[in-house]
Amino acid sequence: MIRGQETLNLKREPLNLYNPMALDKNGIAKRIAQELRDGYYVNLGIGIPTLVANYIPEGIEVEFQSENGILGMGPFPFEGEEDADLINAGKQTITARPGACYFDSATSFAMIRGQHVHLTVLGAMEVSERGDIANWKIPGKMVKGMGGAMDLVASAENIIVAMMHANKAGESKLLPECSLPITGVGCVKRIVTELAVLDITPEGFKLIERAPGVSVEEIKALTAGRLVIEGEIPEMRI
Amino acid sequence: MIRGQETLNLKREPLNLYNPMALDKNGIAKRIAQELRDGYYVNLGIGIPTLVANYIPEGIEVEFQSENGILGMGPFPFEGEEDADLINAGKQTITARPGACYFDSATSFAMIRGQHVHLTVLGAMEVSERGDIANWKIPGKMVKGMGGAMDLVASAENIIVAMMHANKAGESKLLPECSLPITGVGCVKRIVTELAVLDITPEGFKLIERAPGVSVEEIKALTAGRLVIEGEIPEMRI
Amino acid sequence: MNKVVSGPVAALQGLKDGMTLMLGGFGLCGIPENCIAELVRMNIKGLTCISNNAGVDEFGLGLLLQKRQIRKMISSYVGENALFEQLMLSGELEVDLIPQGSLAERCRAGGAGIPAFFTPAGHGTEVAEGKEVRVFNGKPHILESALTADFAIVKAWKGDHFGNLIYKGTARNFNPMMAMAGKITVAEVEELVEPGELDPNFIHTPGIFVQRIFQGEKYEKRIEQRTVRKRD
Amino acid sequence: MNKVVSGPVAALQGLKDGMTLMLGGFGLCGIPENCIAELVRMNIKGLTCISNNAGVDEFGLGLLLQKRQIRKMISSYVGENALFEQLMLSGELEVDLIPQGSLAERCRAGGAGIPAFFTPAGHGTEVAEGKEVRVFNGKPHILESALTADFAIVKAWKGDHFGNLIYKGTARNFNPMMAMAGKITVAEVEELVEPGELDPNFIHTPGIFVQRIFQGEKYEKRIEQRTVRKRD
Repeated sequence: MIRGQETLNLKREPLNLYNPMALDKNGIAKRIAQELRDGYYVNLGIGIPTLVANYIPEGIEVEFQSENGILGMGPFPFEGEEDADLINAGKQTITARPGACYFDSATSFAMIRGQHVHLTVLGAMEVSERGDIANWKIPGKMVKGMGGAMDLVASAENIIVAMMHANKAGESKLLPECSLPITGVGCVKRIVTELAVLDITPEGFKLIERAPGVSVEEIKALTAGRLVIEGEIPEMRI
Repeated sequence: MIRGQETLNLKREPLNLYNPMALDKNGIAKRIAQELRDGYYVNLGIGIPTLVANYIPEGIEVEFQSENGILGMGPFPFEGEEDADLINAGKQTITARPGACYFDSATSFAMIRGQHVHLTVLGAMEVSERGDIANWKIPGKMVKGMGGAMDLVASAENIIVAMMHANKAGESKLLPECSLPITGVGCVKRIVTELAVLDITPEGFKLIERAPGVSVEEIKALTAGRLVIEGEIPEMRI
Repeated sequence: MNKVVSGPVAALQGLKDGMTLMLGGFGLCGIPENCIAELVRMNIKGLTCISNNAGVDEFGLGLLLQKRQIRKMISSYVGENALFEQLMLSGELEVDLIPQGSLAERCRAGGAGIPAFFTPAGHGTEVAEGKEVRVFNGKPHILESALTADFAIVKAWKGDHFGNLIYKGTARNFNPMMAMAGKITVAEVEELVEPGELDPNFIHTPGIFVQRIFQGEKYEKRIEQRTVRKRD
Repeated sequence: MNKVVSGPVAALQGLKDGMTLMLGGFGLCGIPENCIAELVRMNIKGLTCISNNAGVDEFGLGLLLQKRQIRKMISSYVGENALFEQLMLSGELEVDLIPQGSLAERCRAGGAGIPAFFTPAGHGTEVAEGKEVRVFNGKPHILESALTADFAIVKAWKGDHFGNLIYKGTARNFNPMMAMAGKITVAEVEELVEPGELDPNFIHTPGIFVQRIFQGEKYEKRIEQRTVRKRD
C-alpha cells in the first residue's frame, strides 16, 4: 500500500512542441492520479503511467500490481539494495511493501482477466474515437511484441490512456480509426494528454477538461477524430 | 516416498461366496501392487485400492497422490497425532512423508488431467468388455456423486480396476455393456478380481492370470462379457 | 485497504435469499465454520451452494440442509450426508453433480476471466449431456463453463489485513479457487496478523481476491474418518 | 524417486535438433542460466523456443540467437534484443507473438490436460486471425490452445531430490506453468536440499512435474534495468 508521495527518478522535461502551456509528463501523471480511489488495485504501464505512483492523493490507499508477479509494489530500492529477483514489468529493480505478495504469471493474468484490477493506465501510439487502442507494433519496423497489453486492454473495466496528443511529426494520435495494428477493440474509457482529458463516447472523443491555459481551439486542431464539445470546458485542477 | 510395507487397519475377510480359493481383499491388493514400477506416482481410490499401499515390492519407490491435495501421502497417524487439516480423499486422517507437498484442487486435477500420475487404481460396480466403467450412481437409489472418479478415468493412461468378479447377488460385474450410468468410456486397461487378472482388448476381456486354485471354467461362469482365453492361463504369483 | 471486519455478521452483510454462494472445503476439512453458523442464524433461504461436499448431517452445510435453506447444490460428492440423499430423491433439493476436477477448474476459470474450457472429464457420461464435444489429439473433450458466485466464503489458516491468505495442509483444497471467483469474497481465518508478517513469497491467495476478512472465534475442525495405526 | 542429476549435461540428455523447448523467466529474471550455457555448448540447432522474452544481445536466449540455434520463437515481448528484431525482419527467425497472459495460460493448460480455452485477450487484433470467436456474457472471446514442449527448462531458488521447487520473488513468473507442460521438465536450482527440508505447505511446484533436477554451479543474475532512488 502506498501512502502519499514517492520520488521516482524520471527527469522533468517539456514534451509538447506546440504549446508551452501544455502539461509535462508529470502533469499528465498528476491528473491521472486524481482518478485513483481508496482501495483500488492499479496496474501502471511503462513510461508516463509509472509516474502516477508519485502523485497518490492524500488520504487514500491504493496497491500496485505488476503483471510479472507482484502485488504491493513499492518504490525503487536504495542503491546497493537491488535484488535481481525483484523487478517490475519494465524489468526495473523494485521493492515490495509490507503486505505484498508474489505469484506466477498465470495467477497474475487471472487477476487481470478476471477483472480484479480496478484501474489500468497505459501508453498508446494511437486511440480511435471508438476506443480502439494501438500500442504494440509498427509494421515492418517495430516488433517488440504486446507483452501483457492485450490481456490488460481486453479485460480491464477501467482503462485510462496516458499519451501525447500528437506524435513527434505533429500528427494527431486521436483518430477516427487506428492506422496501426490494434491492441484492443473499444476498450479505452478515458484519455489524458498534455492538452486535455477526453472520454470515449458513442459520439466520439468528448472533451472533459483542458490543460491550464490551453484553448479548445488548440485541442480541436490536434484531434483528428470526432470531438464532442458540450458547453464550457473546465480547466484541469492540478 | 513409501518404501516396503505399511500396516493399514483393514480387517482380513473372505469375500467371494462361491470359491474359497479366491483371493481376499488383501490378495487383490497384493496382485495389483506387482504393477507398481519404481518412480511411479499413484492415485489409489477408496476401498481395496487403498490396501495396495501395504504391499509395495521391495526395492522400488512410489509416491501416492490423493486428489484432495497431497503428494507423498504416508500411513495413518498414531493415535493422538491426528490432524484435522491433513486427510486423504476418503476423508481419513493421514500423515505426510518427508518430501511431501500440499496443493489446491485445481493443481491436483492438473496433475491428473495432465497425465502426470502414472497409475490409477479404483473400484467399480461394473466394467464393460470395451473398458467402460460404472462406479458412481445407481439411478433412483445411490446419489453419492462421482467425486474425482470421472476426471481420473477420463485422463489416466493406466487404469486398473480392483473389484469383485460378481456382485452380492452373484451377477457378473464384467459385462458386454454397463447397465449403470457410466463414469468413463473405454478407459480401463486391466481388471484384478478375486478370481483373475483380465486385460481389456478389442476382442473383449482377455484372461491373463487365474487366482491360485481357481479354474478357467469358474472364471468363465462369472464373466458375462466376451472372454478371450489364449493358451494356458498361468496362476498369479502372490 | 484494511479489509478486516468485526466478525461473520459484518462479513456476510448484503447476503440475501436466492443468492449463489461458493463455500470452500473438502469434506469437513477447511470449511468456513463461523460463516456457516452465521448463515444458519440469518436463516437465508433459497440458496444455491457451490461446494465439493454437502457436509454431514450435523455439521458443515448439513446444518443449512436441515433448515431447508438450500435450493440447489452444485457438488462432486455428497455421500456423507443421509439427509441430502433423501432431499434429493424426494425432489426438494435440486442437485448438479460435477466431476471434482471440473468443479475446481470451473471455479478457477470464473475467477480468472476464462468463460469456458475443454476437458476430457465426463465425456460419454451423463455429465456431457447438452454440452459441446470436440476432439483434440484424437480424444473427445467437453466444453465446461466458468462458475462464479455472489459470495465466495473461504477458510484459511492465517491471513492479514490486506486479505492475503495461507492455508494449512489439505485444508487448502477448493478455497483458493473459490476465493478468486466471488463477487464478494469473505475469508475467515484462524489467525489474523498485521501486514508484513506473512512472507510475500508464500502467500496462497493474494489479497486482491479477498474483500472481507475476520478471525473466527473458534474452530471445531471435526474429523470425519478418524483413522489411526497402532504404535509398534 | 531421486531425480537429482549431476549437472546440465546430464539434465539435457536427449535434447535434439528441432525440438520444442520452454524456458522460464521474465526478462533475465528467473532464467535457467546454466542450461542455456549448456545449450550453447551443445550447439543444438533448429529449436523452437517458448519463452516470454528472448534475452538481451549478450545474455539469456540472446546467446542462442547469436549462434542461430533458434528457428522459431514463441514469446510475448522481445523488445530488449536488437539482434532478434533484425533476424525477424530479415525472415531468418520465425516469430509467434502471443499476449503474455495467454502465453502463461496456454502453458498451464498444456500441463493441466486442458486442450483449449476461451479468453478475451487479442480479440479483434492480429492475434485472433484464424481463431474461433465466441461471445460469452456479451463479450467476444477467442479460442486459444494448449502449449507443451519436449523439454521444459525452469529455474528455481530451492529444490529437493523429489523435484519439489520454491521460487524467489518475481523470479517465479513463467517457471511454474512451464514446469507443468514439459514432456521432460528440467529444473536447475540455486540450492538443492534433502527431502523434508522444504515445508510441504509452501512448495510452488510439486515434484510430480519435474523429471530432472540439479544445483546450478553459479548464477550471474544480470539486472536489465538497475533503477534506484537516492537516500534522503
